Formats: sequence, C-alpha cells, structure tokens
Amino acid sequence: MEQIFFYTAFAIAVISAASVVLQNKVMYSALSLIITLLTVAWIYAMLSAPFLAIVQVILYAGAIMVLLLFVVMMFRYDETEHKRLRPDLLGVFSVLVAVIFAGVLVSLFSCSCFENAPVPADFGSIKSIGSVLYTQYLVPVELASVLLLVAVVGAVMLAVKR
Amino acid sequence: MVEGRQVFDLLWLVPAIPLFGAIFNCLLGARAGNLIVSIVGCGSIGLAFALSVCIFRAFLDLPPEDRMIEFCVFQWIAAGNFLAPIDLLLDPLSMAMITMVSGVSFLIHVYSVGYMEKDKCFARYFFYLNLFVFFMLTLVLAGNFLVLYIGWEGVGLCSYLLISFWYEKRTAAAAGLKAFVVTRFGDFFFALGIMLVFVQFGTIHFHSVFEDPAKVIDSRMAMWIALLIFAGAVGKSAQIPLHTWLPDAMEAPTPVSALIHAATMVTAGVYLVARCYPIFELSPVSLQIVGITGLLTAFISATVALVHTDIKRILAYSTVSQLGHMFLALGVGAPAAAVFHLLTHAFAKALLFLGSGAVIHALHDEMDIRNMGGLRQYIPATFYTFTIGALAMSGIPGLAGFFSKDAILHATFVNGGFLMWALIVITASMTGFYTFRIIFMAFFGEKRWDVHIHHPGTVMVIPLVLLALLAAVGGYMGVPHVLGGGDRISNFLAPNFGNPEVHATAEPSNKGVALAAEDETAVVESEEAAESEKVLEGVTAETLAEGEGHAPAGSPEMLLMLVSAVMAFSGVGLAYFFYVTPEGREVPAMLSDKFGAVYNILTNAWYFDKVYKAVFIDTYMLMSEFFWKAVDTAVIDHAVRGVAGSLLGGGSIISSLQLGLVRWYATVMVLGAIIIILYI
Amino acid sequence: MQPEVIQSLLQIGPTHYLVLGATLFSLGVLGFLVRSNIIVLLMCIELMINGAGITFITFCRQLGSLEGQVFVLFAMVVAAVEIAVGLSIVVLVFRNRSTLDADKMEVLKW
Amino acid sequence: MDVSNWPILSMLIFLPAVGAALIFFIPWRGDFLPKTLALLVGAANLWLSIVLFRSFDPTSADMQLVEKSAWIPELGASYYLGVDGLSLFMVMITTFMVPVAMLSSWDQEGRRQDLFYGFLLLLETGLIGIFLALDLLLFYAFWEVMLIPMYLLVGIWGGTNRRYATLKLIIYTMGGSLLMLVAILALYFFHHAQAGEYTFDITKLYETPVPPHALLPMGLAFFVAFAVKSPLFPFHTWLPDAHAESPMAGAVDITGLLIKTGAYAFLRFLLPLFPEFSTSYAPVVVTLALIANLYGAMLATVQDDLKRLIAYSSVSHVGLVILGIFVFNVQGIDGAVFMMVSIALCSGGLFMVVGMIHKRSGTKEISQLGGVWKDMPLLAGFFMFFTIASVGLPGLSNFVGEFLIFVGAFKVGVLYGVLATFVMVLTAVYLLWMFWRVMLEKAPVRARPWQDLSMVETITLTIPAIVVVVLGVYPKILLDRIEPSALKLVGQVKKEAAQMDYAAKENSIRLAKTERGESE
Repeated sequence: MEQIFFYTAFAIAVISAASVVLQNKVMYSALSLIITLLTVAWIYAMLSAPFLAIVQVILYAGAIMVLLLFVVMMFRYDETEHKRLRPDLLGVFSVLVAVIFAGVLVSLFSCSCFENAPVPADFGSIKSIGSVLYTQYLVPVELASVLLLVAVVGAVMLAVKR
Repeated sequence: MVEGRQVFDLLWLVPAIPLFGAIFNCLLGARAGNLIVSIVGCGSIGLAFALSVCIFRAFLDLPPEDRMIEFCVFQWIAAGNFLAPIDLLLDPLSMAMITMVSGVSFLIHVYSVGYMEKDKCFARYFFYLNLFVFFMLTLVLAGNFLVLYIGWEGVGLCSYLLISFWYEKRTAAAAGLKAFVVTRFGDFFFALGIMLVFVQFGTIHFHSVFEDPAKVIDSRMAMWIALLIFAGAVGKSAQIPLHTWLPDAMEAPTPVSALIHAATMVTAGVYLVARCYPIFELSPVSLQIVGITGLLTAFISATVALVHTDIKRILAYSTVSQLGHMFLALGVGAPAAAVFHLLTHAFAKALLFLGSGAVIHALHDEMDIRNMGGLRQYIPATFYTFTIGALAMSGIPGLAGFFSKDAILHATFVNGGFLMWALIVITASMTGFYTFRIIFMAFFGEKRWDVHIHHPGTVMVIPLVLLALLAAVGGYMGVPHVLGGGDRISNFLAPNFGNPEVHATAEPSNKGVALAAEDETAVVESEEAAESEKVLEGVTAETLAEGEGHAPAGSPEMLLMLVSAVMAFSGVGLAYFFYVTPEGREVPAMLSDKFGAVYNILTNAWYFDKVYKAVFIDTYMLMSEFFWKAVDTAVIDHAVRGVAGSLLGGGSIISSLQLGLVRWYATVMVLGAIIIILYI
Repeated sequence: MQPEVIQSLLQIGPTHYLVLGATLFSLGVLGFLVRSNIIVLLMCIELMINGAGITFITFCRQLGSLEGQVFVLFAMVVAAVEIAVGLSIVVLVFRNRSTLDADKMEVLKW
Repeated sequence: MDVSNWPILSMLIFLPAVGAALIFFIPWRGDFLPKTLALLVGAANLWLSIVLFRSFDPTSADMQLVEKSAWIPELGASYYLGVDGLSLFMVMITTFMVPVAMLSSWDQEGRRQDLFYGFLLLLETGLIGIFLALDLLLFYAFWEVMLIPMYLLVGIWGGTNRRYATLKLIIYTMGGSLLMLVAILALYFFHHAQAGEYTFDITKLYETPVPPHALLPMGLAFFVAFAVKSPLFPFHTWLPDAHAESPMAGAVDITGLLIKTGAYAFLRFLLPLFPEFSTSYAPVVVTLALIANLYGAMLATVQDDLKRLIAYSSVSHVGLVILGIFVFNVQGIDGAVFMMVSIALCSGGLFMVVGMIHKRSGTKEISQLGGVWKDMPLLAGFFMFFTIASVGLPGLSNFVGEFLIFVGAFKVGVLYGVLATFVMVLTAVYLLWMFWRVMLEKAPVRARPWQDLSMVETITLTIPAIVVVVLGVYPKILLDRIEPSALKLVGQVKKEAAQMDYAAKENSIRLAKTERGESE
C-alpha cells in the first residue's frame, strides 16, 4: 500500500523538478517548483516528520514561492528573447550530473544495509522537536533568528531605490 | 755652522721644508698677498738649498768609504714580511742630485715670481711647485723602493697639476691628462719591478738589495727586474715609446717646463737606473737595451727638433734627445758620465727654457720662432745668457756640455762600437744645429714682429745670469784626465759606481771589450732606423770638408774630443749659413720641398702620436663601449629582467581563467565535486 | 528481473528515499548549469536544498534521532534568507542591466 | 667612568635603533630637532666605537669583548657577539660614515627628513649587527634587517626611476641571501649529525667537516649570497642603478657600508667555514675578481652619468678587495681590509662631492657639466683631493691598500699580479678624464654662477679628507690590529686545505709572460 504512495510521490517530484529545469517560461517553472515542494512535504510526512512537512508547506510553498512569483510577476520580462536553453551545454552538463548521480548510487548500493530503527510514536511531533530545539540547539536557534533579521534588513537595503 | 754628525740628522728637513711651504701656500695662499706667498715659496726652497749645501760640505770631509748615511724617519707599512719604513739614504749620487735639484728649483722659483705675478692663481702655482720639489727630493733621498715610488708618483701628479695649471685651455687639460697617463703606464711597470724585487729578495731596502745582488738572483731574473725598472724610467724620462707626452707638456707655464721638463723630473728616470745600476750590471742584455733605446731616442728626437718651429717644442725635443744621451751613457757602462751629463744638462736646459720664457714674455706669448727675429738689441741680457746656454748645450769646447758629452762619446766609442759612436756624433752636430737655429731665428735677422716689447724684470734676469754662470763653470767638475783635469765628478761618485779610473782612461776595461764584441748584432738593428736621415748626412758631410782638417796628434781620446768639437762647430756653422747669411736663406726652403716625404715625417714627430691614438686610445674606447653596451646591459641586465618578465607572464596566464561567468564558476565547483566523488 | 530485485523494489526502504533525494539534487545542479535566467537559478538552488533535506530526513528516520530534522529546519531558514537576498539582487540587477541573463554579466572578468 | 664592564657591543648595535625609534614615534614639529637628535646619536655611537678601539688589545687574534646569551634556546641560536681585528675597523668606519652621511644631507630639501635620518640609523644598526654577529642566525637576521632601511632610503628619496632600482636591489640581494639561509640550515644539520647538538655558533661550526658531496652546493650558496652583496663581476648590475638613483647621503652609505658587508662576510664566514671550497675554487674567484677589476674600470670610462661612473669604480675597487681576500696571504688580507676602509672614505668622498654638484646643477650628466673649477674652487679642491686619493697616490690611504693587494697577488701568481696592477693605469684614465670633463675647460654659460661650498658641506668633506691623509701617512694603527686576525685566518684556511696547498702550487713564479718585458 505505501509503495503506491511512495512511487506516485517519486514520479510527481521528479517530473515537476524536471519541468522546473526544462520549462521555457519562468512562470511555469515556478509553478512546477511549487508542486515539487508540496510533494517533498508529503515525503516528509511519509518519513514520519509531520512537523517538518507542515513547516515545509508553510515556509516553502507559502512564503518563498509567493515571493518568487511576486518577483516574476513584477518584471514583465518577455521570455521570447530569452528562451535560449543553451542546448549545446545541456549535453556536456548532463554527462557531468550523471556522473555525480552514478557516484551517489554506487555508494548507496554498495552498502544498502540500512534498516529503519524502531522509533517512538511521537517521533516527528512538534513537542519532541521543540524540546530538542530549545535544549540542545538553543544557540543555533538564536543565531538563526539573527540571520533572518540580517537578511530582512539586507533585502530592504538592496532593493529600495534611493 | 752646524758641524759634524748632527747636520746629517737634519737630512729629513731637506724634503720637509718645501712640504711645509706647500701646505702654507695651499691653505693660506689665497688670503695672503702675492708677496708673502712668493717669500714663503722661494724661501722654503732656498732654505732647503742652503741646508743641502751645508750637508754637502759636511759630506765632503767624510772619508770616501763611509759616505753612505741611512736615516729612518718612521715605520710606514708593515704587513707580514713586507716592511716599508720611510727611510732616507744619503750617498754621493743623492748628494749631488739634491744639491742640483734644490739649487735649480730655487732659481726657477725666483724667476717664476716675476713670470707669474700677473696670474690670478699665484698661490696655487707656488703650492704645486713647492709640492713638486718636496716629492722630487723624497724621490732622490729615498732609502727603499717604496719611498722612491712615493716620490715617483708624487712627481707625476705634480707635473699633471702644473701642466693643466691654466685649466681654462682645452689643450692644457688634454696635455696634463696625457702626461699623467703615459707616465702612469711607465709606473705600472716600475711597480711590477718593485714587487718582483720584493718577491725575489724578500725586502725592498736599497742597501740590502744592491749590496750583493748576484748571490740572490741569476742573470735572467736580473734582466726581468732591470727591464721593468727601465720601463718605469722610460715612462718618466720620456724615452722612445713613451716620449709623446713631453712635447705636449709645453702647455705648462715656462718656468714649470724649465723645472720639471728640463732639470728635475725627467732626470728621475736616469737617477733610478743609476741607483739600481748593480742589478743592471748583472745582465748585459738589459744594458744593451738601455743603450739602444737611449741612442734611438736621442737620434729621432734630434731629427724632429730640426724642423719644429715652436720654440718650447724644440727645447722639449732637445731635452728628450739629451736624455737619450744619458741613457746611452748608462747603457754603455758609464753611469758617472751619465750623471755628469745630467747635471750639466740641467743647468744649460733650465737656462734655455727660462731664456725662451723671457722671449715669450717679451713678445706677449709669441711661441713661433718664425715670427720672431732681431731681438738682440731689444733684450740683450736674455740674448747673452741664452747664447751661453746654447753653447754649453751643443758641446762647444770650454763650456759644461762639452766635457760631459765628450765623456759619453768616449764611453760609447770604447764600449759601444763604431756605429753607435757615429750616430751619436751626428746627433751631437744636430744638437748644435737646432740650438743655434733658435738663436739665429729669434735674435738675428730682421724684425718679424710689431708688438711693444715687455722687458723682463730684474727678478727674471738674475736667475738667468746665475744659470749662465753655472752652465759655463759646471763643466770643470769633470775635466777628463787626458786634458789634465782631476775628473772630480767621477771620483765623487766612486762609491756608487765603482772606481772611475776604469772608464775614463783610454784603454777599454775588460768588461768594455766584451760589450763591444756582442754589440754588432744590436748595431745592425739600429742601422735601418738611421737610413732615413742619410739625406741630411749628405748635407753635413760637405760642410765638414771645408772645416779645419789637420790630423790631430795625441791619443785616440784627444782625436775623439777633436772630432766631437768639429761636429759641434759644423752644426753651428750650418745653422749660421742657413739662417743668417743672405744666400743661405732659401736653402732650408729648397731642402724641405725637395725631400718632402722626409720633411713631413719629421714635422709629425714620426707619427708617434697618431699611431698611439689609433692603436691604444680608440681601441680602448671601443672595447669599453662594447663591454658596456653589449655585455653589461644586454647580457646581465637582460638576464635579470628576463627572470622578472617570465614571472609576470606566468601570472597573466593564470589570471585569464577568471571568466566572470557564474556558470563557469558553477562548473568548476561541479568538477571539484566529481573529483571528490571519484576519489571516494 | 530476479525476484529479490522486485522484492527490494517493493519493500520501500531508506535507499529509495535516498535515490529520490539524489535525483532531486542532480536535477537542481543540472538546472543551475543549464539555465541562464537568474530566477530559475534560484529555483534550482531550492531544488538542491530540498534534495538534501530528503536525505537528511531519511537518515534521521532511519537512525531514530531528531537532529536531522532540526537541521533541515535550519536549512530551510537558510534557504529563506538566501531567496530573500537573491531576489533583492535580482531586482537590482534588473533595474541596472534590464536583463536577467547570467551570461551577460561578466563584469568580474579579470 | 669604568668602561670595561659595559656591554659595548650590544650598545653599539642598539643605540642607533633606540635613536631611530625616538625619531619615528615622537611627533616632532619640523625637521631640525629630529635631525640634530639623529646626529647626536650618530656621534655617540662614534664615541662608543672609539672607546671600543681603545679597549681593543691589538696583540691577541681571537674574539674580544665577547657577549653571549641565550636567544632561541630550542633552536640553539645564541645572541653571540664578538669583535676581532677584521670587524673592529668595519664597525668604526660604519659609525664614522653615518654621521658624515647625515651631515652631507643636512640641507637636503625634500619631505620628511626626520624619517630619512631614522632609516639611516636603522641601517647603521643592521650594519654593525652584521659585523659583530658570531651566530649564523643572528647574522642572517641582521643581514635581512639591513635591507629594509636601504629599500626605503633609496625608494623614497631617490632619483627619477628609483622604484626600479630599489626593487632590483632588494630582489637581487634577497635571492642571494635565501640561498645562504638554505646553506646555513644544511650546515646546522650536518653539525647536528656530527656533534649531536644543535647550534648556530660559528666557532663550533668552524670545526664541522662538511661531507664532500655537499661541499660544492653549500659553498656556492654562501659565495653567491656574498658575491651579490659585494658586487662581484657577474652579479654587479644592481649597483650602478642603485647608485644612480640613490639620494646624496644614501649613495654614500651604499659605497661606504653596504658593499663592505659582502666582502667582510667572505672573510668571516666563507673562508673559515668552507676552507676546502675556498682554496679549490680560489683561481675561479680570483679570475672573477680580476675581471670585475678591469671590467669595472673600463666601463667607468665610457659612462656619462657621474654617479654611475663612480658606481663602476666601486665595482672595480671591490674586485680588487676580493682579489686580496682570495690570495690567502697576509699581505692580501691586510690590504683587502685596509682597502675596504679606504674605499668607504675615498668613494664616499667622491660621492658627496658629486652629490653637491648634482644639487647645484640639477643634472648628473657629465656632458652638461664643465668648467666647474671656475665657479667653485673650494669644491674643485676637494674633488681633486678625492680623485687623486682614489687614483691611489702614495701618501693617501687607497695606495697602501692597493699596493698590499698587488704584492699579495704578485706573490701568488705573476699573471694575477700583472693584471691586478694594470688597473692603476685604467683608474687614472677614467678618473682624471672625468675630472677633466667636469672641472676643467671653459664653463658653458650658466644662468647664475653656482655658489661655493657652505660651511656644513666643507666640514662634511674635510673630516673624511683628514682621515684619508692620516691613514695614508700612518697606516700602522690599522695594519697592526688587522695582522693577528689575518694570520689566524690564513692559518685556518691553509691548515684545512693542507693537501691542496694552494700557495705552494701557485707561487712557483712563472716568468714566461712576454707582455711584461720592455724589450725593444
């Protein structure tokens, strides 16, 4: 039963990721990216990380993509002049990427001896992550907040027209 | 009067006083007026002269065998076994020399007070002159080779300074440099000679070297040392290969020419060879070379003097010729005669130079004898003194030159062989000819100038008269035995050069014979040098015919004396015939264009100057230019810059990798990732 | 196809998820290299981050420790920051160069 | 006051450094105060060196007034200072020349004169350090320290294309000294291999026999480093540029001091540390020195730039010094050390005079100068004095050194002696010709006649002139003190190379040379 879920998620994710890359129109690639992100959220859920799935949906699909779409919409950027997909380079680079992919696969299958460890019920729940977050990783959290603040100020400073 | 031993302790004062005079003139001269400068200048030399006369008198009453006083002033250089203390040596040779040097230079100082008073660098002139006398006296009194070398170089330096005294004149500066470099070239060989002596003997102290050189070095080594020392002498006394600087040195003020280029400096070479005579005696070959060089120099420079027109250049060439005589005398084993001739020549030549200085002074710097003439009644005093000097110079019997030249002729005849004697006799006649040519051209005949006569002051005339006296009387120091004289000069110099009787008497000593035998080869070589003057000889031969021809009685030496006197008179007669008698006037012109080729060889002083310029100077310049341009900049600098250039080049290649494209950087990152993965 | 191969395919284990993560990541890299539009480049970066995120979660699930998830959370924060700054740069670039083609920007060429 | 317990050597080294520090860090108003301070420090250092001279015992040959304290114990590098006959006069001439250089650039316009003086003092520290250091690492440290002020002195206050000149100077010397560092370390480890303990102390390193296979590279490395610094023939091209571009006082220091470090280092390090290398390669070095000698003289004749001409004359004189060192006999080494001192004075004097002409005429080209005698008789007097001193008139200091080296060379080989002595003719040619073109003849018309020497300039010229005369007339004060150390050095070199007795092989006087005989 869950094989079906996995494989559908797998298929959707790959197809939408490919379309992000191959679409000529930026609009369409943006939309396909949203689909990819949602499937990733789904996969998180399957991997018993419900909190993360939710955060993924809200943060990625919600915030980032909206921002992205907003910027895309802002520039009536005509794709025509710019639709070159550099097919000449496609060949070369796909070979390179294939090599990386093959490398990873080789290392995976050479020692595919993992087994899912038994895991308590509320593994990915908010309570557990929250507790871990604010006990062991308190400092990184604070730093992350500072980072976000800097990013906001930076973005404003850069984009504001003086 | 300071008597006894202690007068000799003042020996170091003789050179020291002129030095103090020089220092005074140098530092305070400019501020002190001309009067004070001249007093200090002449005074210091006069004092030195007086002191040397006292020492001379004290020296005379020393028994002949211990007339050799050593005196060490202070330890100069001491490095390992190379010891060079400043020590002075007084023996008959140096005694005679210091008296002559200080005497003549005192007279010349007095003369130049008059000659130079209008010159603005009066103090500087006396500074150089006093410094010169200091170095000359050090040279003469030196006790070891290095102290002699100090005097040697110092004298060269002062001659440079004095020749280019009127530094505004380009020719003066050039002549000064030429003089210094040519003499310096001679000094180079002399330095090598000193080093060879040090390496062989282990010391450079005269006494220990000359005491018994035979036991330390063989004749071959002696030859090398002798030749090196002789090369130094050639440079300084302007013998054949290195004589070109003396005629140009006439750019100096006339008293300087009188002092340096007549009486003192040029004779330093003769003094040096005389001083090192024991080494020369060890190798007959070197004596021969000295003799031949002397002969050649005497002959060639006499021929050149025949045709020159500048009064001072004629006298310069005559000095070179007389020096040739002295070296010839040394070569044929008559050092006493050489020194005697040196002394007489000093007086006569100084007189001639000062006389010519007075003439030039009178005619406002007119050097060319062609536009002089008839000065007899205008400057009579100069005329009379000049004539006495000329008579002494050309060896007219009765005056100084005759006795000393005769001694040389005799020694050449005895030791040198007939041909050398013939050549030197011809030269003697030529001397008579060109000396009296000046007199007849300058003082007789019609007036060829129109400028107002500037009568020489008394300060200039007194030295002339004194020198004339010395030139006349000087001869009686060495009247040979044949004429009943005591030959005091040879006895006086006995301690230096072995007993004089051997040389002066008629029958040649055993050494003399050996020399004559070997001499044929050398004579042949000088043969073809003489053929170019065949022409002139033809002229003198027919005048000889109508000279007095009665056969002389008495020993061969009397005959020799007679022949030399006759030759002298013939030269004078010829000059009279050419330049005074009306019909003889055009003969010289006719002669010069008939033998055109010979004439311009002589006028250009046998092309020595041009040859030297082309061979040495130009090649040296080219070589250094080449070295600078090709080797230094091209090779070495280029190599250094090459290294720097290649580094820069390498850098630029690497920098071209930065394409600026984002994609390019990404690919580089991907390539990196691949490499890592492949590695795992 | 041998039975155990099919069986392994069916039995969803962590490797499958890892394969998915790897594919997403590779597509992201490919996209980044191929495309020349800056906005698409940003999206590809997102893809890569998510690819990495999946591998994290799989290992976290497999090892039973929560660190992985915490880390992915932080990864997301970073992604957010990156997009914010990236887009503001895109705005600037567009305003100055009026083009978004990455290949035209070689100001940094040495 | 009782001086014996003062650590004179360290004071000598670090007093100038303190002076320089004072000048740099205190914000002076105007140039006059720092300049006087610098001069005072220089003079104090000079007084210290005179105290050193008086307390130096001329009879003993070994190191005196030794100061030894741990510097970097782990490395075995000790702060080890000592002075002997060879280095005593190097120190004295340094302390003497620096104040003279300061005086000669007293009224030199240009900005930040106080820095100029500070760097001059730093340079003095570096130099004295080199002469006193007996520990290889300490020596190397001072060897590099010296470069920095040199670079700044010439780089900031130099002539037109000074950048190129200084860069070339620094890279050249730096390259050489890096080679040397490698060789020092190699020696350091060889010593450890034999004696088992790590040390840089020279006296111990003197004894370590170097294995034959390593002898050539190490010896060569040391040789190249020192040959570059004391410009020997193939490595000399930096000197003319550095001189032509150096500021007036700076030029004095290059000739006066920098050059001597190379030649001194030969004596102190190369000869005793690698006796076999030195003796077996002595003929090569001697020929190089002879080439430098004659080549430098030749090039000097055709130069048109005054300072470059004197630079080449320094190349020629230094060639002579190195010739004196590599003939391994007492006369040679005595002459070489004496010559080093007198070069500093004579060439230094010449440079100062040229600097003064340069300051007035604004040009260094000889073609544009002429007839300077009429305008400036006093300067002409000094110029004549120093030219004649450099030509080597007996009675002045150069002659003593030159003649001793000629004798030394002659004792070892006739050909060497002849070629070495021939340079005295060439020196006379180019120096007097330069003197003629600059001084004599008609002066080209000038806007306004140049005024003669000012009081300060006259003093700066009279001081070295007096010393030149004193050394010329009475050189024993130097020679007596140099002799024992020279004998020790010769013994050291000869004893080590007994099997290749250089002197025996060479001093069979070969008389076949034809060009010497004057046979007609």
